[in-house]
Amino acid sequence: MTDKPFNNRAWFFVVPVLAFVLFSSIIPMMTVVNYSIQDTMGANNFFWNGDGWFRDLLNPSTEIGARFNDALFRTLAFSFAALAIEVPLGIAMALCLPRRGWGVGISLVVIALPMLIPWNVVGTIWQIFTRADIGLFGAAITGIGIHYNVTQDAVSAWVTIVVIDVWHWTPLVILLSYAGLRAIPDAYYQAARIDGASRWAVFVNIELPKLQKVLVIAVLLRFMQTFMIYTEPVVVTGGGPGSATTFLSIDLVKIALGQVDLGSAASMSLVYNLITLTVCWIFYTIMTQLERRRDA
Amino acid sequence: MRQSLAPRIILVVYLIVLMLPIYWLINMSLRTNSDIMSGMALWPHHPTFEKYIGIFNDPTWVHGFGVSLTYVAINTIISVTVALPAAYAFNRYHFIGDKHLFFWLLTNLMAPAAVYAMPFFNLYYAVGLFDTVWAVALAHCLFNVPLAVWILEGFVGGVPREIDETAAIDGYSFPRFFIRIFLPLIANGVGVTAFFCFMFSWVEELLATTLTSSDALPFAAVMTRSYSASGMDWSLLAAAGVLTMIPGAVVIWFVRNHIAKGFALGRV
Amino acid sequence: MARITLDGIAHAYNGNPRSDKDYALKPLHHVWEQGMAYALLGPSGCGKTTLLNIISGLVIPSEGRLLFDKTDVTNLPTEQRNIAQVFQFPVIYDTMTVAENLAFPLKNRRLPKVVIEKRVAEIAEMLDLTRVLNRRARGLTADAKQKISLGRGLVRADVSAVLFDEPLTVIDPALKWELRSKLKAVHRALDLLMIYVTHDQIEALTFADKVVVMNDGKAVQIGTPADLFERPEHTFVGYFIGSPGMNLLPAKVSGSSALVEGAEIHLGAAYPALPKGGRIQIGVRPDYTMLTQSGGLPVQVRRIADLGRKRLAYVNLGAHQVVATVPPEMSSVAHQTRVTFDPAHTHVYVDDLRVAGAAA
Amino acid sequence: MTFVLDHIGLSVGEEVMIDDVSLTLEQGTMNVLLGPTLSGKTTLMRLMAGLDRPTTGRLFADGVEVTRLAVRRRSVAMVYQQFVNYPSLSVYENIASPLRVAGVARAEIDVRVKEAARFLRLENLLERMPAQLSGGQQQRTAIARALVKRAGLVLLDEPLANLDYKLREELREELPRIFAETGAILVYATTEPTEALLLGGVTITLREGRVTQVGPTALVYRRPENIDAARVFSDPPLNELAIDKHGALVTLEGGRNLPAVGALSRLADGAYRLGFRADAVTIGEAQSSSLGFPGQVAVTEISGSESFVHVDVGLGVWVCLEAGVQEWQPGDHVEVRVDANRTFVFDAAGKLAATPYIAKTA
Repeated sequence: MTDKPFNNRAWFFVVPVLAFVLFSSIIPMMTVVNYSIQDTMGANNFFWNGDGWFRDLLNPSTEIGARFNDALFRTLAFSFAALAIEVPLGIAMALCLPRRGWGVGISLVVIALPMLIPWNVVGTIWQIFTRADIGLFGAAITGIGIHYNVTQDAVSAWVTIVVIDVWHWTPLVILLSYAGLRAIPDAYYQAARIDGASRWAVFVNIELPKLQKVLVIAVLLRFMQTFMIYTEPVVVTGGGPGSATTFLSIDLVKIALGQVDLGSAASMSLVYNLITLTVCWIFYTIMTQLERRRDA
Repeated sequence: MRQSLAPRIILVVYLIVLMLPIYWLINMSLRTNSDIMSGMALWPHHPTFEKYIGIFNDPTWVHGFGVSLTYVAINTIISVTVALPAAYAFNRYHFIGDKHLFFWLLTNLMAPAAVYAMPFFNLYYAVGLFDTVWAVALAHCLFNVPLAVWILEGFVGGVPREIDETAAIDGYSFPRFFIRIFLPLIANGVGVTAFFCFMFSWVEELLATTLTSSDALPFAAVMTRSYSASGMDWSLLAAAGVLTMIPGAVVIWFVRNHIAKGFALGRV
Repeated sequence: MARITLDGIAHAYNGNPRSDKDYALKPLHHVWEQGMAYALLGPSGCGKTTLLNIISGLVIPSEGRLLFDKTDVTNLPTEQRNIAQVFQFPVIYDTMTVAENLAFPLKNRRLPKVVIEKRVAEIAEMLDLTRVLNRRARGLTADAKQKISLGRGLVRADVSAVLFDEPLTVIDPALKWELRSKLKAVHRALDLLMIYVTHDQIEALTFADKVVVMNDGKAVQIGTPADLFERPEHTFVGYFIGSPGMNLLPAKVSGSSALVEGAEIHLGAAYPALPKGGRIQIGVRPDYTMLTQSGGLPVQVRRIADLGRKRLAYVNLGAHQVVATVPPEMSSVAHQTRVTFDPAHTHVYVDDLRVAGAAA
Repeated sequence: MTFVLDHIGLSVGEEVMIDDVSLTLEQGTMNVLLGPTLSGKTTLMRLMAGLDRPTTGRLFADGVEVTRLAVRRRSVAMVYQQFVNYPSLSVYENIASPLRVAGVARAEIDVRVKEAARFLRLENLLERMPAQLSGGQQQRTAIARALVKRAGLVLLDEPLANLDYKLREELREELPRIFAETGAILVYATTEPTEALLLGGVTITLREGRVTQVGPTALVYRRPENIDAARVFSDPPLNELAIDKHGALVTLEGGRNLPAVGALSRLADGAYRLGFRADAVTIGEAQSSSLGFPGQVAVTEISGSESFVHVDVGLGVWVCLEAGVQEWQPGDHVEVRVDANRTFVFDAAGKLAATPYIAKTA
C-alpha cells in the first residue's frame, strides 16, 4: 500500500467541514469562555472575575463546588457501573451469535432497534414499564416483594437508570464485538480445532486479542455517552429523588437554563468539556497505536 | 465446538428481554387510559387505535412530527454533503494538522449536549434563528458533521488507492472521477452515513427542545408538554412513542449489513 | 501414523449432482501411503483445495468414504482426525511467544511439562526456531511464522497427516527455496504422510514423491515427477507439467509411424489397433523437439527466445504452433528450417489419453 | 515517442528511494526493469507515470519536459500487479473508460474496445462485472484498457505475479505480441530473470534504487558489468566463491590452492570473487577445464524440463543445473564440477574483471 502523499491542497476539501463545526462549536465556546471569566451585577454589565468561578467550582467547601463534586462522582459511578455490565454482556452475546446463518441478519436488526428510539421515548417506555401499577417490570419486582419505587427510593432510581442504559446501549457493544469476531478468518478457528483448543482457550488466545481494537472504540463510545447522559434520567426520575440521579449534564442544565447562573454554568461547562477532551485524547492515541501496529 | 444449543437459547432469551419494553409500549398504546388503570393486562384485550387516530388529527402532533422530520432531513443533507470531500481528503492525503483536525472532530462528536445548551440558546437567539428548524438543524451539526466525516472516512478507506490512480492515468479530471467512478463505489457508505446522521439527529432531545418554543416545536417537546397538561395520558404518550420508532425500524433494514461499521464510526 | 484411503470420494456443491459439471470433485479411488509426500497440483478451481478440506474435515464429501488406516473418518470432526495443517497465510497465536505457540497443542492434551519442553526444543531445533523461542510470535517474518504453524503440528508425535494449503503464497520469492528445502528435510526426518496443495509445478515436483495432477475436479494422473514429465497419461498433464508444455499435433498413426501435415515421422513403438473415430494426436516435449538443417519436417521460425542456458524456437508447422529446442551448436537460425521429434519420447494420444504402443 | 529520465532521484526524509537514474527509452522497445522486491522498480514506474513527483531530476517525452505535467495529461498507461479495474463498471466500460474520457466517438470506441477484447480473448465477457471474473480475466481486462488507450508509454508492474503458473506462461508469450503494433515504449517490471530473458528487448537491472546495468537482455545476461547485475540476473541464485590471487597461484576460500589458468592468469594480484550460474556447474563426471568440489545434496528442485540440485560444499550451498528429472536424494555425497570457462571474475569493488564469454559470442 503506497503511503498517503502530502498535499496541502486537500485543505480545500476540509474547509466546508471546518466552517460548520467552527460555527457550531468554537463560536458557542467563546461565549462560554466569556462568561466563565467575568461576573455581572445584572443589567448585563460585566467585570473581570479571572479564575474566580473555577476556584469556587473546584473547591468542594463552596456550595457550587460541593454540588459539582457530587454530580461528577455520581456520573463517574454511573459510567463505570454501566460499562462494567455492558462490555462483558455485549461480548458474551456477540459470542452467542452464530458466525453465519439466516438468523444472524434478523437478530442484528432486532438487537439494533433500542438504539434507534428517541431518547425521550426510551424514558417514556421505562417510565411506564417501571410503574408498579401499570408496568410489567414494576409489577414483577414489587410482586416478588422487593421494595421498589423509582420516584421515591434513591437506590431504586439509580438502579433503574443503570438498567435502562444497559437495555438501551448494550446492543452497541454486541454489534461492534460481533463485527470484530466476524473479521477473524476461518483458518484461525480451524487451527484451534486442530490444536485441540478448548472454547475458553480459543476465546482468550484468538478472539480477545482480535477484539482489542473494536473494544477500545466500544468503551470510548460507551464511556462518553454515559458520561453525558441527560434525557433518560430527566424523563424517568427528573434527577430525583432529591439529587440521587442528578448527573453532571442535568445539574449543568439546571444551573445554566434554570437558575441562569452564567458564571458557574460557564466554568462548569469548560471543566466538563475538558474532562471529555482528555478521555477522547487517551482513546484516540490508543486507537492510532493499534492501527499502526496492525499495519506493521 | 459443534454449534451447541446453549448459545442459541441465551440469545433468544436476550432478544425477548430486549423487545419486552417495546412490546409493553405498543400494548399500552392500544388500550384506553381507563382500561390501563383498570388493571394489568399482558396483551390488549380489546385493542383500539383511538390514540393513533387522535394524534393524526391533532395539528400540534402533526406539526411536531413535521418539524422534527424537517430539521433531521436538513441536517442529514448538510452533514453528508459537507463530510464527503473532507472524508476523501482525510483518507487520501496528509496535510498540515490533519491528525489534530481529525481528533478535534472526535471531541466534537463526543461533546456533551448539555455543555452547548446554553451557548446555542444565546447564539441562535442573537442570530435570530431561535425557534426555527434551522436552529436545531445547525445545532445538530455539532456532532453529526464529525460523525459523517468519521464514518465516510472508513468507507473511503475501503476503496483501494490504485483505483484513483488508474482513473488519473485514464485521463479523468478529479470532479468527473469523483462523481462517475468514486461515488458509486462508496454508495452504500453514503447511505449508511445518511442513516446514522438521520438517527442521531432524530433521537436527540435536549438541544431540539432547548432551541425551540412554539413555531418549531419537535415531537419530543410536544410529548413533554402532554405530561404536565392533563395528568399522565399514558396511552397517548405510548402511541406517540411507537410512531417515533417507525422511521428507524424501517430504514435500518436497508443498511443492515453495515450497522456495526456505522456505529463504530467507520473504524471496523 | 496413518494410511489414508479415498474410497470413491466425490463432492458436489448442491444436493443432487446431475451431470459431471455439478461435481466440484469427481469420484476418486486412491490410497496415500504412510510416510510419503503427495502434492495436489492444478490450476485454481480444479478441486485440489476441496479435496484437502475433505481430508482435514472442514468439508464432508457428498459421496464415498474416507479411511485413516482402518477407521472411517468421513464424518468425523477435524479435532478427532489428529491432522496438522499449514494455511496459505501464517496462523499463529499473537499473544504467545514462539515456545508457547509450539507447546499449545500439547498443553491442550495435558501432557506433563517435562515432555512438552523436550518435544518443543526438539522440533524448534529441526525448524531453526531455537534462537527465537522466547520472542513474541507476532513480530517475526512470514516464513518464520509458517514454520511455527508447521511446528504446532509436528510436536504431536502421533499426528496422522500434515496438510499444506499453498503455504508459500505470502513468502518472499528469495526465501522460497530455503523454506522448500526445510520442508523436504522435515519430511525426511519424520516418517509422516504429507499432502501439499499448490498451483506451482516447481513446488509440487520438488516437494512430492507422487504428484496428483488435477483439472476441473478430476484427478487426471497420479505419478512421480519423472512419470509426469516422461510419460504424461493425459494431454492436460503434458500441457501443465514442464515449461513450456508439450507440443500436441493431430496425426494419423499406422504401425510405428505417424503422418503429420503430410510428412511421415517415426514412433518409438508400434500402434497396431487404434480405435476409429477417436481424436488422435502425437505429443512431444520441446526438450525432445530439435531444430535441424536436414531430415525431419519443414517449419517457419516465428521467434527465438534466448534463455541463456538454452534457446527455444517458436515455429509454425503448417497451421500448428510448435516449440522446439535450438541445439547449442546451431549459432544462427534460418527462417525456413526443419524439426525432428525424438521417437523414444513421442507419445500417441487418443481422445487425450495416452496409448501405450507395443515394442517396435 | 522517446522517453528520457534525466538524473531522477527520490528521497523520503533521509532515505534515498531512487538514486540518480538516467535512462533513454526508445519508441517501440521492450524495457525490462529487473530487480528483487523492494529494489525500487514500482517507485521508478510511479515516477515515470507521474503518480509521484521526483525530488531531483527531470522527465522528457519526445523532448518535451513532463516532470510537472499532471498524470491525466500524459500519454501513459499502467497495469498494476493486483488487477485494478473499476468494480462498478462492466468489462466493456472498463476498457472503454480512457476513450470515453478522451471524448472519442461512440462508434470508434466500440470498434477499438472490441478489437482489444478480441486480442485479450475477452469477447464473450464484455458484459460481465470484474467481480465475476477470474484473476487472469481481470488482469486481461486491465491490459486491454492499457492497450486501447494507445499511450506512448505503457508501464507493466509485475502484471503476472499474482496469476497461476501456466496462465503466467501464456500471457508472457502474448504481451510482447499484443503491444508490438502500438509502437509504444513498454516498461515491464519483474523479479524473475527467466521472464526478462523471454521478453528480450533491453534489460535495466536495479538494486536498492540504483541502476546497476543497462543493455540488451542477452548481453546483460552474458556480460554482467558488476556482481549486483549478475546476482539479480540469476535464478536460482548466483553461486559465488571468494579467491585471492598472488603471482601464478590462486588460493580459494577455504585454503585450497590452484594454478592461475586462463583468464585468471592475466589479472593483477589481489582479492577477487568468482560468480558462476547453475548451468556452469555439473555433478559427477570430471571435465578437463573444471574445478572439482566434494559436497552433500541439500535438496533437488524439479521443474520438469530441468532439475536444480542444491549442494552444500562447505563454502556455501551451490546450485547445479541438470537436464530433465534428476532424483538426487538430500544427503547424497557428490562431486561438483565448475566450468572455469563460464565463470565471471569480479574485483573487490564488484566490477567485472574477467569473463569467459568475451571469447565466445559477441
